[in-house]
Amino acid sequence: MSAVDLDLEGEPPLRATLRRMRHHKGIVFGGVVVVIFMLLAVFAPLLTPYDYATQNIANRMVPPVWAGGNWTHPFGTDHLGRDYLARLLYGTRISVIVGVGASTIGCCIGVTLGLAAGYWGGRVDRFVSFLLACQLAMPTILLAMALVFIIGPSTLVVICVVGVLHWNLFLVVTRAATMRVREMEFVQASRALGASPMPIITHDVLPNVTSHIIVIYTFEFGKAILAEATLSFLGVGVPAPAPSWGLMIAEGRNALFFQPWLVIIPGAALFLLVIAVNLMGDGLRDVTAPEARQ
Amino acid sequence: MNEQTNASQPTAEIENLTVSLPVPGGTLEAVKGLSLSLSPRETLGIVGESGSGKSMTALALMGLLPPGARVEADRMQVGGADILTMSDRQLSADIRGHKAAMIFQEPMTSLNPVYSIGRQLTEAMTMHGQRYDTARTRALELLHAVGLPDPEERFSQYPHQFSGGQRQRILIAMALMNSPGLLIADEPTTALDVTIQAQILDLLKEMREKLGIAVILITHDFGVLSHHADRVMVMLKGEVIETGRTEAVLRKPQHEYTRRLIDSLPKAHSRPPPPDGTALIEVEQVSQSYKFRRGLFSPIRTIEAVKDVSFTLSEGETLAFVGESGSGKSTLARMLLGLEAPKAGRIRLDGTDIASVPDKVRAHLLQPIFQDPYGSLNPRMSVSQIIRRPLDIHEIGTRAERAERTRAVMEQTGLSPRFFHAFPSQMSGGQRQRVAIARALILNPRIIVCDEPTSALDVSIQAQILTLLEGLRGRLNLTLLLITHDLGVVRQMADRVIVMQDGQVVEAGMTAELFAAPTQDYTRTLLASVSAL
Amino acid sequence: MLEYILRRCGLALSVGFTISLVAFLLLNFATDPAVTMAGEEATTEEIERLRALYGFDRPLYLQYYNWLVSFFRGDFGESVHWRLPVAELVARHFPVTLLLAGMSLTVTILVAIPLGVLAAMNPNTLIDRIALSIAVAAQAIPNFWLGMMAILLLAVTWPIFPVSGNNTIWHFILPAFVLGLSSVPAIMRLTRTGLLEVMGTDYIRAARAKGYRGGALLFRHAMRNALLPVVSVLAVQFGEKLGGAIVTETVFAINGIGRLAVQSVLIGDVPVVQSLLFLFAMFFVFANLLADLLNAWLDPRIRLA
Amino acid sequence: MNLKPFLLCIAATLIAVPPAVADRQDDTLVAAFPREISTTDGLYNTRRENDILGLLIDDALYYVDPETQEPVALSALSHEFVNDTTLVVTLRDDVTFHDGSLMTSADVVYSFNHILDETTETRFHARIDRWLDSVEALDERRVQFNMKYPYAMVLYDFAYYTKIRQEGSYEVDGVTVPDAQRELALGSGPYRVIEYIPGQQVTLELYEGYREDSPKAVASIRNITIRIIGDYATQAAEVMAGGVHWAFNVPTDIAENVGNTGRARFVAGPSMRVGYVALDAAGRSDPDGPMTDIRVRRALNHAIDRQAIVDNIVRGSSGPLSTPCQPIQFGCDESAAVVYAYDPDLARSLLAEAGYADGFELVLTASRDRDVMEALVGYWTAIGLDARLDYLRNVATPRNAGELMAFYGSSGSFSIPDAGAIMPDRFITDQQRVYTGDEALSELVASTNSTYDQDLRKERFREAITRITDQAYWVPVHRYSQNFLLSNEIEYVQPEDGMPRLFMVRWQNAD
Repeated sequence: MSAVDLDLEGEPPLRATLRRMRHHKGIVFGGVVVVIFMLLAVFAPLLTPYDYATQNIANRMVPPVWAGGNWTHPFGTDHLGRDYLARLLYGTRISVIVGVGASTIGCCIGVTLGLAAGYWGGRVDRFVSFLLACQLAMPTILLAMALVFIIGPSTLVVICVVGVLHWNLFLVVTRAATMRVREMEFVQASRALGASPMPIITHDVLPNVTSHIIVIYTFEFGKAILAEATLSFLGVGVPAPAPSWGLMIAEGRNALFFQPWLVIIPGAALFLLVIAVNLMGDGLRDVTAPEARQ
Repeated sequence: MNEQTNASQPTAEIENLTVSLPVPGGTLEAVKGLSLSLSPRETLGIVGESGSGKSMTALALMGLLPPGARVEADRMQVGGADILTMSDRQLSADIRGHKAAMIFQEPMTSLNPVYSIGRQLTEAMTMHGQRYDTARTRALELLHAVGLPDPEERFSQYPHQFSGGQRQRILIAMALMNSPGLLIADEPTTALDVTIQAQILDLLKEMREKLGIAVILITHDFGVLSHHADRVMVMLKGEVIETGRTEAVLRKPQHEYTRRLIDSLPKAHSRPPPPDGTALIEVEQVSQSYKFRRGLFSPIRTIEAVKDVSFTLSEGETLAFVGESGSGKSTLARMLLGLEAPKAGRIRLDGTDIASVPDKVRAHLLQPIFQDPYGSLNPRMSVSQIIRRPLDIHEIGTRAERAERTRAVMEQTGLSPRFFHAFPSQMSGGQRQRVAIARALILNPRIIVCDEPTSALDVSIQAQILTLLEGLRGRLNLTLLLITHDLGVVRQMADRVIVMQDGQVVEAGMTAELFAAPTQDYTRTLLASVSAL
Repeated sequence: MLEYILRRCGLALSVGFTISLVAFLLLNFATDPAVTMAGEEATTEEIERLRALYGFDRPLYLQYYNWLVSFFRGDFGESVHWRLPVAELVARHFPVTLLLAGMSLTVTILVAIPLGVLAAMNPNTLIDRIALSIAVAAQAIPNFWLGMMAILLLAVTWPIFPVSGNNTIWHFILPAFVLGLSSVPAIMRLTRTGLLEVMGTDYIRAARAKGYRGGALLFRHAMRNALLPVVSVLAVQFGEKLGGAIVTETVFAINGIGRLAVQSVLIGDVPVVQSLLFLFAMFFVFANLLADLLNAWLDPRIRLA
Repeated sequence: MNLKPFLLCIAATLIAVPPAVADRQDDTLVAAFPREISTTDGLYNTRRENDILGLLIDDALYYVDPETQEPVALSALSHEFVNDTTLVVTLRDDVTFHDGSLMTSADVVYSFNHILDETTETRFHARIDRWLDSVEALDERRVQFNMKYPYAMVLYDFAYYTKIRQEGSYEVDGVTVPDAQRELALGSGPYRVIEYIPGQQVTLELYEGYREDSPKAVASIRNITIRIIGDYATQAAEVMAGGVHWAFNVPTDIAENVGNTGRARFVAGPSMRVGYVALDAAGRSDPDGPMTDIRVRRALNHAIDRQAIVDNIVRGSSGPLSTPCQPIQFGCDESAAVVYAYDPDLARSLLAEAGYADGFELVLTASRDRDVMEALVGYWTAIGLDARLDYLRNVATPRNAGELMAFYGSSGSFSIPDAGAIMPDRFITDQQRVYTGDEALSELVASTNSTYDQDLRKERFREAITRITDQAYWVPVHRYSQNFLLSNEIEYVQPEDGMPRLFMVRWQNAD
């Protein structure tokens, strides 16, 4: 149908995007929750007098406040009498660090390969596509388990393994966007100007695929958090006594039917953080989509 | 099935139609107080630029407006049925495809790719309870009538197995399945190659006469209307500004805007032939072919995009390449711009083989202007950054000098300084094309390669851009290489023309001579298909 | 078409080959299979004996060659822990997982596609928002946690379903639901956007101009186009169910291939892990292959290209 | 898309598989085992799961009476010491294997020779080979055991460290195959194996040819299904939901909670099992490792509050441990042990004295009792160590390879009420699991079983206990509680020695 030609008062793309972000409920909600989690992670020592690893086995399985506990331990204590709130707060650090670390590694791998494949095409593209086919076929969880098991469990290993196994979306999206941008006439104009590939990639291509990368980064951030929790749950993730949420769920599993909060609290935290991150991702996609469409 | 309309009654009638659409921050009146009346066998042309409300009017008649649109009218009937009071179900059962049918701009995408054309044709009847055999007979009859070869054999084929022109024929046949009284054709030829355009318009005319239907022809191209419409209605921003017999409107436009529309159609120019300059570009027997795969796993095919093309471009002249899509003219441009290397033959730029001309030297010699003003500007950069970019890449001048030069070029191309920090998304199509021209000019190249410089723009804007180019050519003594499918543009701008088809040169000559006396059949078809005024 | 199939099979094979190499190298570099194999209470001599017996002292490429050759003969080696041929272990565990995967895919289809269609038919309404919320939530719920909550609520608090195991079909319902839900967001979104996109196409507008509307328009014109990509993604999701089964089977104590994988990793049963890595990958590759072929068959543009 | 065939398939499966619920109606007892049974042949696995299974399917020469905890004849009729090192055992004439064939002295000789042959890789080789020189058949019913030295535990060893197999059981085509009895061990006990699904379940059926005057003839339930359920939460859920009748070794927290619901009973039974952390005093993992320093080992002992662990985590019938054996065992004299009181300050100063004031990285490797492990790690962290838990499924491999600096172990002594059932296995250095590097101790411990003089044995045990605890080779942690979850449908009384005898389970109110 014929477009409605509105002479809207124009504004620069970045400002327009920011304005749209401010008005997007998902982004605002997700952003606020994520920021709160980040603050909790950073200021954990100020928010609770307890240490996440200090046990007090005389004071085990204290229920949280709403289940008949007391304010000394608002979220209760676990099977070793460790303050659950403290573990939850310090656990945020692990989730956020793993999320940032793993998705950054994945981003670097995927975007590099994607830019190369999309820009040069041909053999490079075929090679990268083959890599992608192999990566997609890899049973991620199994491979991650095997790798962590072989190398030995630690937070760093988990970050690296999860990162190294989660770059396919970055690659696919960057590659597709690069291919599209590459064929656009401003890139051809730059090539006709005699610009060499690197300046074209950094000046013309990258700025136009950044929004896609940011969207994927958000989603992968959430996925990495879940992957870490899953690995920790299976016993090949962050080692005890670190307060990984996945590990907390695994440790609370024995008490699932009787002290369900031990499982519900870290699960809910995980759920809330990931859903907030995903809402931001969805929102960012909505917000950046109009430009992508042009 | 549906009773024949009374001869005395108009086929379609609208009185005082207003369509409002919800837009962010309010509503937009897409059509304001429009009235029209259409008799059988009559063709009404509605002309206007994008956003003028012409398509909305058609969709309102079909009851196909986008959700949320509000329709108000004193009266609106098609074939005697009052559309205003009908429910969507009734509209479906009685109007759409029955009393009124519609064909659209894009024949390539208007057929469902996963169903055979036979099914798509017959279902227009079978969905309303007709027998399949009856529908099939009717469909074959119509396919014959619209001139599709071997309808019986091709009946069970899929849309992708037909060419664009053929698909538009199929769509016309489909529209006529239930013998509607009114056929609305929304830009039916815009997406087609020029030689096909004429055939489709003629087919519409033939069908109208044979079947006695009324036609509403919606277009942005006055040229299309001159031969095919009885009456013309000119729309601007939702309002009808002029209406009347076609000849009358064309000869004596009443409204300022109509006059501008008609004037903006390219005219033959009367430029003295340029003096014989030195040869800037020499192309000798250049060929180019591509190997490609449709999908990752389709077989490899070879396409010969350019075959044995030779020509010379002399300083100061304007040479136009004309041809339909796929004729190889854009590939030629890409090779000249150094975006790809020819498979065979030689290209010399200013006497040097192009392969040994360094990229940056070549850039000083020739610069491109592209078709799409949306795609040719980096949306993440401001206007000044875009225009300055060539200087940045070539590392010419200081920051201040670059800014100075940018402002100068902007002024030259008629861009207001207030755009200096604007982004492309904040500008109109014409303004963007000016930015693209400014960027091309900032290095002071001797040759500008214009690849379809106006085809993405509205007609009135086209004229402005062409005028700008003409002016710059004179002032800066530019050599232009013009690539276009628009013969009007050629006639206005070019000194010499090369006609291409399937990668080969069909005919070449001085513009005036070639237009006056084409020697090749293809050129003649091409010229004939252009609806001259 | 034939060339297409051959090419596709070729790619599948080369991917499989690469992955087998990765699986082999990874575990042979990282662990000493002889030590693992010798098991508890083994002496150094015994390890050496095993090393010679199984050829672990030969050059790596030769070992790989032998491994690959016997693999294609159906001899996947022998589990160190169970002292059983891996092929037998796989044969014993695979049907369970296949049933779980099949049922969970059914759950996905039954939930995601109707939800996606509903959302697409009512864009930006409450229905749409509810459907999208389900997708967003399902995407963020840790699968193992959902499984535990399901057991807590539906097997213990209200004992409707069995708690664990895989004895009867009823044992599979909760895990299938949990595993199936993980694919719902992708399929639902794809159905929704696919359908929305199709509903905005020229041919749908043309069909509307012909008089189509409502359900007839949806089912006779839009659905097939919209579901074409869904079919291939479903196949991919099916391929990924094996990976998902690792977690689900652990939570529900289902004795399938996923649980076998977890156990084998945790006890360092190298031959099993190696074979499973390869099998999982091949399963995925062939699910994909199947999806491509199915798509080619459903889409005349590819079928008749 | 055509989904019909797929849906039909699912529907067909739904109809084809009837929901089989094992319960009292089928006369099927479902028992849950936490760890998998990797073989039904008890010669090849020494886990408690296999002990329980072995008692069901195998009848050894002797049997430990649940009342008196003294060895009583089972397949044997009687025994007679010809001299200190020669023992003649007379067999019963009515013991049959599950295929109906009679057990003869040839079978017994074959079975013992199988264990004595190192290449057959049985788990009992080291223990039996230590004292048994050779076996010979005197006639159809009489077997003579020629011992290397006087051996006090001989009848207990007959009861638990041997299985009697039919002659030729391990020969397949003339070659000895250790795995020959793995899937369906041919035994002579009250139950026979009818199905074995690795990692999932073992199905047993009452053996009809079982003789009625056997002390194990109390078996009454027709079928026993042993389900492998890896985590206790699931076990608890199954017990509550009625899918499992009998579960053992359930952590007290869970068992107590289930008991409180009334949907099943929690019984804290006695146990012979003790838990300890063995330290790499010999420096096998690192010759200069911190564990080679006795002050460090003592510090680790002082750092933990055993009473708190017992009172808060293990609970049930458990208790703190200071000895390298279970104090109710013969010879396990608590007064001989050096007791390390909970004193973190002392622990810290001991560390400082040893030059580890800033701590060191301590990795505790374990495969069970995660809660207790984490508590230990917590205590050690509290005295300034960088303690970490490495929780593996398979500790044995790295342990035997000498790679660990500290690992958790436990021993149920086969429920034999004699310190001679645990200490030799844990302190004689020919065992790969021993990290003491103390040869003198090794010899001392070896001598505890080589006399029939019980007073002398007691004396030697005292000496060994003092030596072990003084050197702090171990961090003894606690005596176990053996927690059962019993469905309200069954009756089961756990014998005092802590060895679960599943054949003693009866239906509630059964005649």
